[in-house]
Amino acid sequence: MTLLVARRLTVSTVLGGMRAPVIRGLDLSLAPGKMLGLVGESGAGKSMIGRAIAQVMPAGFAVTGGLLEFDGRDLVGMPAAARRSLLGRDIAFIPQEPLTALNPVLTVGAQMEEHFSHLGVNTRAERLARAIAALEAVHLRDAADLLARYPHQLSGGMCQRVLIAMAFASRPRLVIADEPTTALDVTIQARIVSLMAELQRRDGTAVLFITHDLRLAGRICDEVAVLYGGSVIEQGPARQVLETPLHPYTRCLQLANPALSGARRGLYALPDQMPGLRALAGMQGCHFAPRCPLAGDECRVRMPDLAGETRRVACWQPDLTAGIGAGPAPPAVGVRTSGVKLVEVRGLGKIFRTGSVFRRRQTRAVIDVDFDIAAGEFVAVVGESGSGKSTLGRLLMGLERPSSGTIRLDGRIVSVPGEAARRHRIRTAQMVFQDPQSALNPRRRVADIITAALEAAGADRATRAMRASALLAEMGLAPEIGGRTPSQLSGGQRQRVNIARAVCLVPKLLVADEIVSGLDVSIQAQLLALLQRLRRDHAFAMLFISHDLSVVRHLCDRVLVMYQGAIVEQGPVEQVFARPLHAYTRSLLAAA
Amino acid sequence: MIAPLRSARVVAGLLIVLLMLVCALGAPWLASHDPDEQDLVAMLLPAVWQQGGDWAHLLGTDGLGRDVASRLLYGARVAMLVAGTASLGAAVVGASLAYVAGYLGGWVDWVIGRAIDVWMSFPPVILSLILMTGLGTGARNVILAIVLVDWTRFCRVLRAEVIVTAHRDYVTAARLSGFSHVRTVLREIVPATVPLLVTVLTLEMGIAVVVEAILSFVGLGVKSSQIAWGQMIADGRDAVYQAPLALLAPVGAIFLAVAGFNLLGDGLRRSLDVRMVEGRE
Amino acid sequence: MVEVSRRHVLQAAAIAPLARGVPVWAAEPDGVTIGWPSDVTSWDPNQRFTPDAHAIMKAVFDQPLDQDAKLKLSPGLITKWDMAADAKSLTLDFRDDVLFHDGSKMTAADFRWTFFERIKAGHKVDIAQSMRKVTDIEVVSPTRAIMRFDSPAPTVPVWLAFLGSFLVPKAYMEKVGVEEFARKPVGTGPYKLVEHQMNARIVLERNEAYWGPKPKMKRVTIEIIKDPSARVAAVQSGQVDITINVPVRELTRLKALPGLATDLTPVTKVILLQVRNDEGFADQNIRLAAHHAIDKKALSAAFYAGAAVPLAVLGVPGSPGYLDDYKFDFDPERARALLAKSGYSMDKPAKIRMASTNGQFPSDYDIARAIVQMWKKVGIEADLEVIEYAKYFELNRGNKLPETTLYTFDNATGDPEIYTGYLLNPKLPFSPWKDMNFGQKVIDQFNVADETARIAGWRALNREASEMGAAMPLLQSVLTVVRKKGLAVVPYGNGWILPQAMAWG
Amino acid sequence: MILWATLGRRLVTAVPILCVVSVLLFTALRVLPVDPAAMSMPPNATKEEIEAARREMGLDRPLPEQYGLWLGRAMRGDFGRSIHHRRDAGALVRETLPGTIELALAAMAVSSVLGLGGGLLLFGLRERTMEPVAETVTTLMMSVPEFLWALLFIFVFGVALQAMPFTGRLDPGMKLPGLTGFLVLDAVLTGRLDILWSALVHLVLPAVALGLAFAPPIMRVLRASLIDTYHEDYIRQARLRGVSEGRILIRHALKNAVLPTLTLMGVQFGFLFGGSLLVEVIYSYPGMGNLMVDAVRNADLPIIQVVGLTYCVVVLVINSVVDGLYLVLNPRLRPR
Repeated sequence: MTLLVARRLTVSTVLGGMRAPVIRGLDLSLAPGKMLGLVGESGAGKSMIGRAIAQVMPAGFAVTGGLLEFDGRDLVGMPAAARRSLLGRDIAFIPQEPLTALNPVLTVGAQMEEHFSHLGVNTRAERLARAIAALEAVHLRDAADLLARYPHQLSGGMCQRVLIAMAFASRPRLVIADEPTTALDVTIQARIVSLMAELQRRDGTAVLFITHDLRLAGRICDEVAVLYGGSVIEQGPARQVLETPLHPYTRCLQLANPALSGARRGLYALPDQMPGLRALAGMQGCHFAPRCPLAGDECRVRMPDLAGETRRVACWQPDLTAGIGAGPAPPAVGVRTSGVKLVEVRGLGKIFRTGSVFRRRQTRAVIDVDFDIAAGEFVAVVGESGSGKSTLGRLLMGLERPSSGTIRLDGRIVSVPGEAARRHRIRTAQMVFQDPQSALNPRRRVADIITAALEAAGADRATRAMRASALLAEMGLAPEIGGRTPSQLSGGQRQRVNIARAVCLVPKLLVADEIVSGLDVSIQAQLLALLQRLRRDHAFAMLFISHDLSVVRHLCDRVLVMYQGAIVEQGPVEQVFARPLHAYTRSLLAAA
Repeated sequence: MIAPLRSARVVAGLLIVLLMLVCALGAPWLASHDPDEQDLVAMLLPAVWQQGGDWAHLLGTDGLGRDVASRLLYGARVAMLVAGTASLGAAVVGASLAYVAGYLGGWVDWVIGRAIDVWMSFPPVILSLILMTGLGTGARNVILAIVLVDWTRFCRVLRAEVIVTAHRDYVTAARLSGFSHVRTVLREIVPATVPLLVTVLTLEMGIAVVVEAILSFVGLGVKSSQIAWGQMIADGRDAVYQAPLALLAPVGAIFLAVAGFNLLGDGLRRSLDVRMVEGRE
Repeated sequence: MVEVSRRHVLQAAAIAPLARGVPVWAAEPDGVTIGWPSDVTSWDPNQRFTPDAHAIMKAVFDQPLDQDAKLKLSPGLITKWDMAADAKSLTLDFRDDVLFHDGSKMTAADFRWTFFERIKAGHKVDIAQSMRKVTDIEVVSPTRAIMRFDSPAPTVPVWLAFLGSFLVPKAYMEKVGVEEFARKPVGTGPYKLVEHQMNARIVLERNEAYWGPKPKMKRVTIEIIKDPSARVAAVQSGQVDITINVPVRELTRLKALPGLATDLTPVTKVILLQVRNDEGFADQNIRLAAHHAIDKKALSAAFYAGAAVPLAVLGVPGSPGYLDDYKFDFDPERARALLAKSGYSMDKPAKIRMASTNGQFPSDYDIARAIVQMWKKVGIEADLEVIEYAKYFELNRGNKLPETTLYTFDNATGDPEIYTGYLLNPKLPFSPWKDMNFGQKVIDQFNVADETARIAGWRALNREASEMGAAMPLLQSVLTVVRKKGLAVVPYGNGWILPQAMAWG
Repeated sequence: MILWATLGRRLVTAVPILCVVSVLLFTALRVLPVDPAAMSMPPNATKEEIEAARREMGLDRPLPEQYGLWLGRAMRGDFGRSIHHRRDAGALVRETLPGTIELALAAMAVSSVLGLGGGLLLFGLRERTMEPVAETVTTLMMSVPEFLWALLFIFVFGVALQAMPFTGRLDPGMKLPGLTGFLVLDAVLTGRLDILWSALVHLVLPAVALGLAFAPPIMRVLRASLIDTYHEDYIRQARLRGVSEGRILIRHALKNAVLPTLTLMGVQFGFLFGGSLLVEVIYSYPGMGNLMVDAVRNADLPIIQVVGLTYCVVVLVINSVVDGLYLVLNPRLRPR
């Protein structure tokens, strides 16, 4: 018996006059009470499936073929009113961004009441009672008080709990959760996941769990389907897919993820990225073939079908998959550090003053921080959002003025105002920004962006052009990229440009703020490999700000753990991760 | 810069503005009469298509026997002069302050922000009336008054945009690349705000046409010897029954000019993908 | 299309008041609605000389002395006046049957209050200046008072009939204060003020206890409509029954409409250019050229339908000082020749400044602009500036008037002394002509006692003024009235439109 | 309560703004080449009398002292005497202000109804064939400022069709109840339906002319913010919960989209209040605008000063009210 069935489902849009499928011939089935993980990188079409079920699709997208049934009823051809009565009642959704998914001008109570009214609860008293019960079921305290509050008065985790409460309020038969934890802090992610699992078990609800995180899906789902280019390429019981992937792509994804425990190993960096819709539309053969390390001639000509019983895979030669090995061995940690102190931070503090004349407010973002970075050393700063780790990076770069303490860079105090200190600082240290969208001026050509430092120093055009092509080559970017503007680049390419600008004049220190977060695993693996190569070639040090402990473990020598503005623990990565001393470090590790 | 030309609005607006410019610049050649030439026996003549109309006076004559069509053409001169210079002046003052305030922030921003508050508490019509009372009539003073009143429009709109841009990481990156503050602003922030500036500038030109007409209408605009649409309206009002065109023609001219600038500004806003700016916002 | 709409206007005009859900605007048979061009700024009648509001003031208040149809002084509240031989005291007899609107009786004490005590109390009143010589007013009995002067003051009776001379009640004003009085005035006039909404409306109601002839209209509503075209629209649509000072060219059109009548009456007002004797007009050639360049006939034809008589000297035809045999020609050739003599030509024009009011009297601004054009054709370039009427005196006091100003002067008496004697007297605030050679002659002429010699003297001065370019009289002003056909108005030679002189016929 | 606190704070910030405005007004007007003392005297006043008047008016003292003097009197509600009207300037404003406010309120109502209605209509037309037409129409409407509307309305409804009165506030012959100065209110209070009708009829043309000029920006901002709002997650989430489209528009989208619109309306209504001046002049409407234009023409400094200041006060009040409304409608501004 199946609750949700998709047969040869195709969803398309029109691109440049041509029909371009986003989802092609998708086969899926979900049994009542089961949890199916839908895993894929961005562009795989995983969110579109959820949207197709509700028929709430972006303009220009439509189901153009195949079948989509819920409980034996056709979801696509169904009248809107009938579908509306299913939505929220039998089929519920948990969104990706909890903070924006609740209407900001309505109280939590108003929105929950509306929902219960939709569910047919007629008296206000009963609606309120049901709302309180639903909130209590997701372990929210002071539920009655919560009803009177507005979404902005709640934290992201609380909002997500409210949304989960609403989703499960009707005891729906199907819940579609689209990346429900991505926007949340690590420690909260774990709790939300376990809450969902709890409610799912309680109600026997079927859950379609859409995520980019193969490991997460493998841990909590009964079954996992891996998507690539709009179709399922592998499906099977979660543990099996995770442990012994049959499709080369799944295997590569698994190998691209750094491990948090066990032996440090190299990452498998898939080349390029998933082809865009237009490229896919014209492609013959296996969509993964261009990136597949094993692709043979047949792969490039004929598209394999999803075959098999419990383990299904769309590959011509799944038996070869296990042979794909890990990437090159990781560099030995700590070997290259020279012991020469490049950065010395003493008693550093930062207090932000906000508010009007009438209500002054102080936020202590960084409190009395001491640490050193040796030349050539990679030091990670970890902590949840708001822990002060970004502020620390900005202080180091002189983008914020310290409220107290000193920063010594390469032997010279730079935490003082003045042009001389600034010159010294930017000669010594450069920064790679988190969001390449914001970090790259959309009006400038890549070649200009990456040689801006030369331009500022007054270098001539020819020198800059030479440096630009050298940098592009070093970043693994094609020479013609230099003539493009950032909007014409992919996310991975942009981040390379972002890095190229920072290393243009080969600084001694790079400050990198969350530079791989939000990227797909395969791109992340590519960038980590790039950073390691650059380190080998230029021997610079790095302050690597990240919330992702596995990446930190993969890349860095030492780690600073920040909590509420203070460094609560610091030491060599392996040592701290293996034997955390501070309670907060332990909770971080437990959640990861 | 070609992209905007694909917008029908931009093309329509440009055509109208060009027409206005041709009228303004070519008035001495296009006009059939000296616009000041009075003919006290040929007053309030009807337009050519009306009964008793004459080809000599296309749109008839006004209460002093002056040729309405010729005055309309010459009126375009003041209108376009004021529209061009006043809005440029307001843009220069407003944008400079916006860049300074938005980029530097802190107390500079505070002072400029409060100045805007003070200005905004004055309805523009009232403020320009008071200014004109102090400055006296004349096209130069009209321009000055418009600059002094409307710099806030540029400053407010641009300041918000500058703040958004200044918070972009690429601006920080430019500083980290070693650029000075001035070069950073010129290199990274100014280009980002040019589309908005151009859009507001275009819309402001329409506003300047209206303000000039309003001031001339109440007699506090250009000197009485200058020919302006607002004055034509004031004159035409006295004879609205005998020669409605003497009133309707300048009304139509103002509308057309403003519509031209608005269409252009609106089209630019869309094709340059500038955030919403409303005509009088 | 416009032609169609115009025809439509005419048709609609006839039926508009009857058709549609528009409020009915027709007046009651014993009431009248007047469209008036200016507002009463203050109901304290002594406060300011306001020619515009004089007629309205005359409805609410009475003057001690009046003028008859021939503009001679006649009894008003004063029945008899007797100037002492040395002109240092004036004995006045008052009526004993006059009641103020609040029911109190008017006595000589009120006269003393108005013309003496108010001034001494420091009230800001314009009559303080005309009563400057008064040292005291002795109240002999309730109906008799004696004015005493510090020096001979033969003109005081004239001032008692002049602007601003209205009797106000002592008791009431002392009780409520000046501010309150200015809002709720009490007079002795044929009408009481019922309501005044600033810049909008004045409502008067008949004073049933009036001592004089009882007015026909029970209720008078004065709509303040400053804009001439709006006044035209108002009378055309029936919102008002009568209005004045509409552009003359509208009269022809309005006359043709059913139910409307128009009057175009020459009045004692002159339209002239006041000139300076210095700066750009220091040269007599330029002044005379400017005068010769003005085609007064054309101005009259264009703006007053030819009804305004072109003037050669300061005065109106029929007034004693007017010279019927003297002409001042419109002669552009001569103007050019005069300018050439002083070295000016079309290419090298003489530059002067000019001021004009806009809307003070019909077509004033148009006339000014027409004159500027006429001058341009002979080689005089005038920079025209619009001023408010009130600014004229202030500018003149500071000697800041431009070379020439378009001006009207109302001389309700018609006496030459009040034309030339005022307009060209350097000691009075009216004249920008400050040259004492001519000025002294004017001042001396005031002292000529013999009537024949006096008139002859003024006539000579009138001629001299025109010949030397000290005055440029242009036109005799006309009063334009548009009224409903059934409404009769008694015409006054000085242009007053008095509510008490209106009746439905 | 938070609302009152915000309004209170607005008022506290308004005080320095008004001070600066009054200083600016004062100095700007003192630069004028007119002599208020001379203007306040009759034509035949002597130089000595004028000098005395100047001393009495304090015009012989240094400018800061004059300002202090003026401010001290203004605090006590004495704004000097009008030179032209010879009356208390404050009283003149008190008499004319209600008329202007009545006109402005009516125009704001027109502008809001047209703006919000038009915005909804435009939004309803989105991605339809009519959309470009409708948008062009709004652009063209934006090109007609209030004084052109006013002239056109007089021409069409007053002169050509003779359907509407276009001078003053009431029919001739009607007696003003004179309680508050707000004619409509006074008529209702005194139960005079005829006056109420007349006042409303007289209000139509000026209010529509004024309101129409400020409606198109409101339309466009509402449309744009509705479109933005429909891209928000919570709208999709509401759809995913099965909320009907009508309910989504009214309960979810409009409540959010009205916020940016409200901000614009605050600014717009400030401008609208200033725009009433021209409309008053054109319709001979007895209000502060006519008082101001008269004062400007006569260089009546006390009036210009107090009227200018009053315009500022009203704009600040409008802004405060809009801020308050914004606060009521936008819970995000309340503290956590």
